[in-house]
Amino acid sequence: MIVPMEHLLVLATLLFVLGFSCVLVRRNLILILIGVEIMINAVGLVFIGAAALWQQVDGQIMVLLLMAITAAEVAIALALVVHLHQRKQSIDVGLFDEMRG
Amino acid sequence: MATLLVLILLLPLAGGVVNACFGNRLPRPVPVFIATGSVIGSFLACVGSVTAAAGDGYRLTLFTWLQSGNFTADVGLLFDPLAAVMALMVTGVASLIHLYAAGYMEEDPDQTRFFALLNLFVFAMLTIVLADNLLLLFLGWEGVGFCSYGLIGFWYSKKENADAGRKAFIVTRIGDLFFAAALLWLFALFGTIGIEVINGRAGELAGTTTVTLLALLLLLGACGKSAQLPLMTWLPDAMAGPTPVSALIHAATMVTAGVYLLCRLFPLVSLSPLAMAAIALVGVATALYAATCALAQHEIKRVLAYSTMSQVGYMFLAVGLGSVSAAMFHLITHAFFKALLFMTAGCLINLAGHENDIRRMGGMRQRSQAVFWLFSAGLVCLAGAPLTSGFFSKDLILATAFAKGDLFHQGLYGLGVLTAALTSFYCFRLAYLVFGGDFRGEELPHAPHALMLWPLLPLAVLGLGAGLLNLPHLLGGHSWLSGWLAREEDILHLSLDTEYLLVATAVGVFVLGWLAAHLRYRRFREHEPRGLRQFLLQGWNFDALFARVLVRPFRAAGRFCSHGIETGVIEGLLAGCAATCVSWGQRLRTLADGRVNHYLYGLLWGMLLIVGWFLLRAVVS
Amino acid sequence: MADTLFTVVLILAKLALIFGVVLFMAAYLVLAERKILGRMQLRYGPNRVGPFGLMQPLADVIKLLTKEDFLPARADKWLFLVAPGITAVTALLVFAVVPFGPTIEVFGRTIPAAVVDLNVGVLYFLGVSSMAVYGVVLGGWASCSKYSLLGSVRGLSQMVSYELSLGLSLVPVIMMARSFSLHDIVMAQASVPFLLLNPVACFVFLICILAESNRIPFDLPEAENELVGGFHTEYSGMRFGLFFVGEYINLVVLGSLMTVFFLGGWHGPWLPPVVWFLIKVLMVCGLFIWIRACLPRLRYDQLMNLGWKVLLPVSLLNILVTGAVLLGLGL
Amino acid sequence: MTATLIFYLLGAVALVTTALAIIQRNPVYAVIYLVKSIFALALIFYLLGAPLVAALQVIVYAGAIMVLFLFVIMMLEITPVSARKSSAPGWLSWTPVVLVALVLAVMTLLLIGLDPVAEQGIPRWHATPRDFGYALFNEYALAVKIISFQLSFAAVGAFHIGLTERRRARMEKDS
Repeated sequence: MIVPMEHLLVLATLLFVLGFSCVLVRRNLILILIGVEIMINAVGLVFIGAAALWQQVDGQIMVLLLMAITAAEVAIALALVVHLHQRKQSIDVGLFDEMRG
Repeated sequence: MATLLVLILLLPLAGGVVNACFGNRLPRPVPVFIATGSVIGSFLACVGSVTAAAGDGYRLTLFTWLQSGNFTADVGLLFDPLAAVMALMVTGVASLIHLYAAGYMEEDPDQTRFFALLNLFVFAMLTIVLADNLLLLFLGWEGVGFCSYGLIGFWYSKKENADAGRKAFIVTRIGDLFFAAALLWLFALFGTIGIEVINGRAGELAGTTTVTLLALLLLLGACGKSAQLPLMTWLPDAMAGPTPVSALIHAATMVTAGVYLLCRLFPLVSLSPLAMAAIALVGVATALYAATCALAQHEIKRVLAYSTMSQVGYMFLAVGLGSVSAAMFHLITHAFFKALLFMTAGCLINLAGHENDIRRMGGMRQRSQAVFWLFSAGLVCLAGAPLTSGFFSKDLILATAFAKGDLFHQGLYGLGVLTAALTSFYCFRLAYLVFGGDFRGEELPHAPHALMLWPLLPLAVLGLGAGLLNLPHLLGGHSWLSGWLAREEDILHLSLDTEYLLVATAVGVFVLGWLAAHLRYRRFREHEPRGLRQFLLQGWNFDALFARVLVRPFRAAGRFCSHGIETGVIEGLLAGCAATCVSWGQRLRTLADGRVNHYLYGLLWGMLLIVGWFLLRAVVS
Repeated sequence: MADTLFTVVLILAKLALIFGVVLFMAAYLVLAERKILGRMQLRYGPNRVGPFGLMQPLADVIKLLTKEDFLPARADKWLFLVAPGITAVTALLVFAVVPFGPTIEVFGRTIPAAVVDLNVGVLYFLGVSSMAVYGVVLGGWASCSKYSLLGSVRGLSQMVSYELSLGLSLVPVIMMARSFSLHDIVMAQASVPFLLLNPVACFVFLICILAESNRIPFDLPEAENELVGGFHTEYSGMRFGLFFVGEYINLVVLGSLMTVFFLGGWHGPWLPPVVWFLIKVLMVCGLFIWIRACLPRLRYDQLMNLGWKVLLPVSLLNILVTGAVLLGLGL
Repeated sequence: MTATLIFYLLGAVALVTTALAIIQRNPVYAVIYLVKSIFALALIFYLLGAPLVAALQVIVYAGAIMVLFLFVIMMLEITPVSARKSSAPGWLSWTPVVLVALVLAVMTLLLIGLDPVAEQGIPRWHATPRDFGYALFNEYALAVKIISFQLSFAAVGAFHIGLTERRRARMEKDS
């Protein structure tokens, strides 16, 4: 017994909130993506903790799948960042508001 | 026998369809031959099959037309004595009119269409006559309405003609509505629309209000087709059509369809004394009304149109009096002499140089003796000169009314006699104005085609001699028509004195009318139509009355619906909704400001709300 | 308690040993490379300090230590200072799992001849070696110089491209050894080294570690004649020395990994295992130096094409073939 | 005992480095701090009995994804100077975040209080790569396939997005 599950959950929650607030507050596209990564990591932490709690390997597999998805997401997202930078010479997310109502 | 019966219907249909589809590609006289030949063939088939109708008649079910639940409509033919007489008359007169039309329409560029419609009309009329159920009858009913519309407005490039066609169509449609209502009600009551079944089971309804209402609905339907009060305004205008059309449709056949319908359903209709009285009253009122109108008309065909209305009124009177054979007798004789009159009028118009107005005619006898004699033959029949068919048929109706004996029927009789006197008067007015004196017009005469004269001869003979069909006992006859129709109860058994008195009255009013006309119209005097004259000329101003009472409120309602409700309420509502949506959309679009983190805030608070809700529930429980 | 203490002491002892050996080897590899290159180019190479120039590494160290530690004006100070360390440290860290001999019995307990014998040793190697790129990248970026930045970007893309093939080329090895542990992998090659069993994987691995070590023909990040030294253009003194030493430590590390994965590790007749291990590592290092002397530098697009269009498909195919063969043999 | 201590130590490190990562102006620093955070997390994974995932965490996140981030940052030359101009989150913009964090924290505590399972500790246990592999390729074979498809789609998508107009035109001409 390493640590109570709730402590792990609190840690994961705090990490998630940090990532989420990064996404909410930052205007730099790259930093927003970093926030997304942080959130995904926090979720992975919960999965690993659950896997350890139930002594089932499934949670770890979920983390692996999560990593693969993240890799795909990052590939696309960074390609988009490059593309957007080519268009506006900036990656300030506030500049890309053509979709506003 | 079945083949012949089917041929009666099929030949005009085939002729019409062939002419409608291929007529314009055929060489000029061929469509005419097809049309005329098909109708003559239909007539011959009628003659050939007439023996089958004796007694109970002949039934033939061709195929099932509609089937839905317990509703079944067959295409079935009922060839009973009534239908046989009617079919013979229709095909016979139609054959002669087709021959006449072949001459009359010779130079018309559109004659293919004309003959196609004419053939289709004959087919539709025969459908009415031969149908064994009400729905098929209704189909024919609408068919004649459509063909009549097409033929009245045949020269549609002139607005008056097209308007007249529309008017006829719309006014008769009002009557059709009532007929359709009656049809549906009958189906609801009896679960069938077979004419014989309905007639057979009509007794179940005796004495109820239902039967009165049904009879009145049927009366209104018949009124529409037969141009009786109050749905009569279309008939004078329908004279805008070609003369053969006026002769065929608006004298001999279609306008009598209402009478035929009432005769067809007589067992049902006769169950309600009130409805019978209403029919008689409508009939005599129309007869009187039309006769007064005919007094003042200037156009030869309008005079005849009003006289038609008047004579159909007599037929209604006969039905209302309960004498089917009298009605059918007058129907047949009237068909002969009125067709004759119309067609001769067509010849006269040609002779006067395409002039309709009798004030510009006169001296026509010098122009054509043959036309003079033919027209005179028709006129004496119409006027009820003794020993002509019109005399016998009209006298039979009046005698039937008189024979009823009570005050109401005596009153009807009195009005009938008055109408007869007026009829005689306007007939001779017409004769004096057309034939007397010198020609008052300017146009050069246009000699009628030979084909326009020869078919009139048999009609003249029939018109003068058709009285033999139902010659009363007084004159040694045996009331053959009543016997054939199995309506022995229609044969009058009056004392000899009374009969003589009635005949004398009839002869008397005829002579009276003649004398009055002789005095008034021996010499032509031009009068400005004013006052009563104008009132009568306009048909008692019924058109204006209808326009004021019906059309204008209807227009106002329509305008209210289109401007007030459609534009104001509905479009206002819709536009209001749309405007509200747009303004809300404009307000809401500020929410979508293209800032990712703002969207994320929305996502977050939504998620928190949901989680909070579940938490709250968990905490509370 | 004594047990734990013993383990810690042992680990520290092994660490010290490995540090010493590896640093020594790195220092003399520099000399060896210069000598060999010189001979190959018909020169003498360094031969002034000490007999046959054997004191040359010491002299170099003294020179680098006494040189001015120059900091570019607009450089990112903190990263600029840290970056060289990353390179050297990651290279050394990999050595923690490399077994240089069979387990030995000391005082009645079994001691693996590696700092730790992780059961995911291969993954550890991959993880740590993927960190090595941070030294190059951050160093170049922190210099705030165009040449350095270009060198960093080149290093990055090269690393990303080749790391994939590197990992995939090890998958057949893991499949054949049925373990992630380096010790088990070596044990699996007791009879036949994997070089002979799976030469394709060995070849791909060789090319990939060449790229990892940023050596010719894959030395685009430094490329003296186009980028004036690439990522370490702005470095001088001991920090440059760290980069320099890191590169040679890396050489040794990659050589030993090559030995572990494909050359049968310490296995060999007659001689003691550690000696065999050293011989094999030195042979690989010699091969590297030989390659450097012989091959020209690749162009950037050639490098990328080779990585993505040749090595990646080949290694993937190799995994399939190996798996099929293993299945077919019923292993 | 030691493991518990290490866990809290690593957790603190992860939190601090992550917090530092998100407040950096310079994305390169953010990436570096995040790498540290990822290392800490990987070690926590290792402690929680997932050595394989821990290694993969380092290889994939620190070794590949973060490197990609650095690559893009450097390729676009988002220097600290230009970054300073564009992104400077004022103190005011953090207030809703703090609010959200508070609400979330309260909720988490509530949830933990409600959940009986949370009281249990996490037992010492560790999954061997063999267990992991068996489960992955037996129970989750379909998921693996789907993820593979997704990766190839992502590759194609990234390739397409990355095409410049000139290259696109050239490719169309070639084909």
